[in-house]
Amino acid sequence: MTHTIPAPERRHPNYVAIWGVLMGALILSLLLAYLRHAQLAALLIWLVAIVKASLVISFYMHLKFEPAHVVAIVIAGVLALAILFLGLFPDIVRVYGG
Amino acid sequence: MSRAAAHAAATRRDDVIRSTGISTGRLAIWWFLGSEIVIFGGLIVCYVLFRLRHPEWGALARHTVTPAGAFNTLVLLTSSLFMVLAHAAVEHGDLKRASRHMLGTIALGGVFLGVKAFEYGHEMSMGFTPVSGLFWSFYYALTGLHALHVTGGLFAILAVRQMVARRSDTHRVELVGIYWHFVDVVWIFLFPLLYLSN
Amino acid sequence: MSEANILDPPLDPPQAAPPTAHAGAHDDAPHGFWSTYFFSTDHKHIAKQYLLTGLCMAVIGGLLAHVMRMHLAFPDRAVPGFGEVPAGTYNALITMHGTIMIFFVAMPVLLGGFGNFLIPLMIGARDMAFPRLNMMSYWTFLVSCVILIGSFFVPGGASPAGWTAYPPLSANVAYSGAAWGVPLWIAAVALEFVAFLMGGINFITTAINLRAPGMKMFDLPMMVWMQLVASVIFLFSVGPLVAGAVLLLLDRVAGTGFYNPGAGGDPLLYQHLFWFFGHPEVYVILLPGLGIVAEILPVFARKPLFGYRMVVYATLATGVLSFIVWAHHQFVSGIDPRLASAFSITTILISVPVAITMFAFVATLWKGAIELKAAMLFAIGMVGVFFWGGVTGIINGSAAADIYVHDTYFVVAHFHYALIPPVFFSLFAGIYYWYPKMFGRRLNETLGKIHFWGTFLFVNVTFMPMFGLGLRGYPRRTYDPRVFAHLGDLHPLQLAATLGTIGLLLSQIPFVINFFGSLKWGAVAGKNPWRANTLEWSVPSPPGHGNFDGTPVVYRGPYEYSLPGGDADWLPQDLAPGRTP
Amino acid sequence: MHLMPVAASSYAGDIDRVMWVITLIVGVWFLAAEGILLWFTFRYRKKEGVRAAYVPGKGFRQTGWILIPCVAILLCDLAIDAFGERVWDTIKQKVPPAQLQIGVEGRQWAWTFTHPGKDGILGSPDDIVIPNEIHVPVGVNVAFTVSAADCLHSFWVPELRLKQDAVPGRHIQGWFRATRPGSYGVLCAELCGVAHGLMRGTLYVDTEADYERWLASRTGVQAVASQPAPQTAPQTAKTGGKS
Ligand code: HEA
Ligand code: HEA
Ligand code: CUA
Ligand SMILES: [Cu+2]
Repeated sequence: MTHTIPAPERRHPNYVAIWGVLMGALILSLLLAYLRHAQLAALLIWLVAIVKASLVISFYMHLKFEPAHVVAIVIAGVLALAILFLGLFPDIVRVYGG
Repeated sequence: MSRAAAHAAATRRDDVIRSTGISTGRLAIWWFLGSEIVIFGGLIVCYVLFRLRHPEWGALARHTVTPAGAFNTLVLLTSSLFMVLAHAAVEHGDLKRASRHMLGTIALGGVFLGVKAFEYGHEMSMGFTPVSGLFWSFYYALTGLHALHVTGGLFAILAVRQMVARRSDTHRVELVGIYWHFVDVVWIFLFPLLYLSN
Repeated sequence: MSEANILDPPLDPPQAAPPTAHAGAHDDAPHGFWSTYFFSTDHKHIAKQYLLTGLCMAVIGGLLAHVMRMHLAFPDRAVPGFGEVPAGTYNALITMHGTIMIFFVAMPVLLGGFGNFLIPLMIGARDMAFPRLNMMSYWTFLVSCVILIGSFFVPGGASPAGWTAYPPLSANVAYSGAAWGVPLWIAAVALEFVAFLMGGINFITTAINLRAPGMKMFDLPMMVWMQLVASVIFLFSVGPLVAGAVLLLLDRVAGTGFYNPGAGGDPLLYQHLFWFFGHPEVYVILLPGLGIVAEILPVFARKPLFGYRMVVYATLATGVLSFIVWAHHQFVSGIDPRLASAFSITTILISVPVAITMFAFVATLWKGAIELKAAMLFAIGMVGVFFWGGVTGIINGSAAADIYVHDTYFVVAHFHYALIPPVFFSLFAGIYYWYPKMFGRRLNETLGKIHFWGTFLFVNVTFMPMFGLGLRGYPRRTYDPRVFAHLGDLHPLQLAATLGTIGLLLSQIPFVINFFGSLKWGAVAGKNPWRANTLEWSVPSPPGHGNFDGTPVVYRGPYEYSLPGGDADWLPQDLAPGRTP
Repeated sequence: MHLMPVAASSYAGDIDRVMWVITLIVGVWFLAAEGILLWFTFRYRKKEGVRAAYVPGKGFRQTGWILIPCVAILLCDLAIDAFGERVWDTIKQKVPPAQLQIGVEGRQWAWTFTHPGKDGILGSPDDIVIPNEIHVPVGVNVAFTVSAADCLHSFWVPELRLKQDAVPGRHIQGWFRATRPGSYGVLCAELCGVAHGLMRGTLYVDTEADYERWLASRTGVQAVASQPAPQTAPQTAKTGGKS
């Protein structure tokens, strides 16, 4: 089940272009910080961060080119964190009997 | 090469694509990152929860040096670019260029740590130590853990660069790269959480 | 490539292995004594190192339990061979007993020992995917053992904060008095986690990527599935606790206040982080235990494992569910009552997938040709005893009932009935079954049967009375039984449990004799003494370095016993079609 | 000797009932499972010339033998959930109007109980603060607030089937209505250090008359004096962060 021929060369997207986008996103998030509406700003900044992260993950880390069961690892990890967050929210944020 | 020897080789060397569509080395890195995601993520979740519990922390977050943080984001993203270019170079068989790019990554990683050290010094001088309030405890815990990962990554890249110089195990450039990008991703989240939100 | 590939790798055309086959193995074959017995990267050696270390820790943990029991039965007398047991010492004893048994016996033996030994052999690999990482895992683990045991001898003694190490008690030296014990405890447990993270990543990648040609995921022996799922559960649940442990250490040594309400922190945070890992952890222990049973039952009943795929899916379901039940340890800890209701429901629902697995095991015996060898006795015993632990878990699981039983001996009884089946019954079953493969010799059956009946009897004599203690309201972690006279005279129950413990310890003597004696005098075991199908039995006992000459090719599932037609009642996984064993 | 201590609170009976109902339901399954296990083990021992049947358990016709019972188990689970949930609600959610307020504070290693004085108001100068002693009239809805001065403790009265952890930084509400006059032990059910095992007080459930008498005897007594000084109170452990 192992071909010893070295890894067939995977597609290499234009990394520099992606870097440009990331820089743009960085500047954007810096500008967003000056928004009047705090909640909105936080939300947008968070969204930008997610975009940045997914760019790095899917292209720099090549997750885009990996089989589904590898993508599942990341999804599972994030799911576990979501569960943790939901489980702790009622006790840490809305302290019952605080 | 006999199938047995191939199989034997496979258990020792990772530069083979398996029928599962991924080399064992890359698979291992991803599972390793799976564990890292829940370690860092767990800490971040705790911080976010307390952040929601203590709105007043917004004021404290102002004392972090946003420009420095932003600059460090730039530095780390760029170092990632160099890293992935090094990987591409390896796959095009240009090891010289690969190790040049890796040198860039290492240099930028060093810059990142330098800036971080400066920030720590600055904040301490303003009296914000790890024990002056929960926000700062979290700030130092998160950035400190991250800085440790950066340092570890730097050493790993140095080691791999030696291998590249020896033209051996060049596939590890990609592996160490994936790890480095992960450290980058963590910072992408830490930056808004600790510097921007107020 | 797509998801499908992980399920069925293409079956390469089988090749007779050329004579030069294991040439590949020679260059990393062991040189000399040290590289063989200490710094070996051979998964079989590492497995034995893990197994023996775990067994030695089991002896320590067992003796600690013995001291606890003696003290509880005779509170006003010194424990023979140990001396007085003051309150502080008692708390250190339970803490170390619990910590050792869970982290330093159950995991090293079930995962480090059996997992390391069996995964490569069962999937037809020459070794783990990362042999050196594997060795590092063991040595990290050994260091953590040394730190933990060392913490007995530091000023202030070992940690008295319970194996759960709840802050503020654990976070503040002024409360517990153990100046060194607690930090060392945290360090030891954290290192242990690191060791098993290395191991886990190794297990997972090996089981996924190093399968022999033709071995689809659904051809994996159940043991490999269970090890795989256990490793995944561990990997995803331990992270937050690693973070939590770091915070605890910082609170303890750097004076931060993550768990200190005075500084805006919250003790409940730690409880959540601990149990987010702590509950999945019990399945990390249970699943490999079930895996061992799943390997043994078919062999000694000469029947396929009933509903292989069903059991796999049930196991996966158990793994997923185990992530959404953790707060059942905190029903009365001051968490939001609505949260408690939700967790109570999920907790009780987990009985369904577990029941599917257990019932499938029972069904495997139906119309079998059962041979009650020692291994089989322990395997069946595991199923029988675990039912106790399981159903009493349901009583704890109901938030209302838990108000009463929480932190009483009812819980202590529950978890010993849940833990001892996978940790002792499965361990012993596995040793009686794989000892021939590990050491090339067979264990003595008669001693084995004595060992089983003694263990089985005295486990119940020890822990059954604890249900009674709990129902009467006797709280756990209390060192002086006399202060609860008003609960009625519970001394007879305490005494019974203690006598049971003594019996239990004595019952292990035949095993220890058998274990070491058979190394020398045991009957030489052939390749396949049990006429079993899985790949580890297709190689010499003990297997040579590199396990297989050439690469085995897998043609079928692991449990093809008593197929109609043909007079052999077993069909090895790697037997070419048309041939007979 | 009874299996459990006497049930001395309004909801003690409910909790016991939950336990027995669950025991009954799972008990049936337990006995069935163990019975079948033993029966198979002895019935299907290896006999000369008798070959095991090949039953892989593929397809629903075979797995049904497991899956259908497990559907039944699912139903049992839901029944248990529903039954327990009702009791949990009456104890934790549907708190009845309180006729008496009590303060419960755990510290290493004693309980401090604060009773309202004659004025019936907690936190007023005539509060009655006593270590390890709590007095309530029988048949009265008592609302209590549990807090902790140093580390975790757990306020537990087995006869009342009442248990509530005391968490530093939290003031956790609870309630009970004692139904039988008498004195009951108050234990600590959360490991809290060396003397955890000795940390206990007494709950006196008095008749209305006795309670009034006790109240009268206590008024004017300088209670605070009898308050135990905490053995160890490190600065880092100020409670009330989020109170
Ligand atoms: C291997 C270890 C193991 C296993 C497998 C389990 C399995 C279960 N445990 Fe246990 N548990 C522990 C180890 C384990 N536990 C430990 C160590 C503690 C104490 C920690 C501490 O505080 O120190 C603990 C504590 C503990 C608590 C907290 C008690 C308290 O502190 O107040 C609870 C509460 O819900 C609980 C529930 C359960 C449940 C519902 C299961 C279920 O998985 C059981 C499912 C199995 C069955 C149900 C049996 C098979 C099914 C049938 C026979 C069919 C009939 C069943 C029904 C109709 C429901 N456990
Ligand atoms: C796997 C887990 C495990 C195991 C096996 C055991 C085994 C035993 N435990 Fe366990 N116990 C716990 C996990 C475990 N315990 C935990 C987690 C706690 C909670 C701690 C806390 O509250 O913080 C606890 C708490 C606990 C208490 C409650 C203390 C208290 O709350 O005050 C008691 C009291 O009786 C007790 C007794 C026993 C006894 C008598 C055994 C006996 O079964 C022990 C018998 C020992 C042996 C049989 C040793 C056998 C040796 C071998 C088999 C090796 C052979 C050697 C070679 C071949 C080299 N334990
Ligand atoms: Cu207070 Cu235990
Ligand atoms: Cu649990």
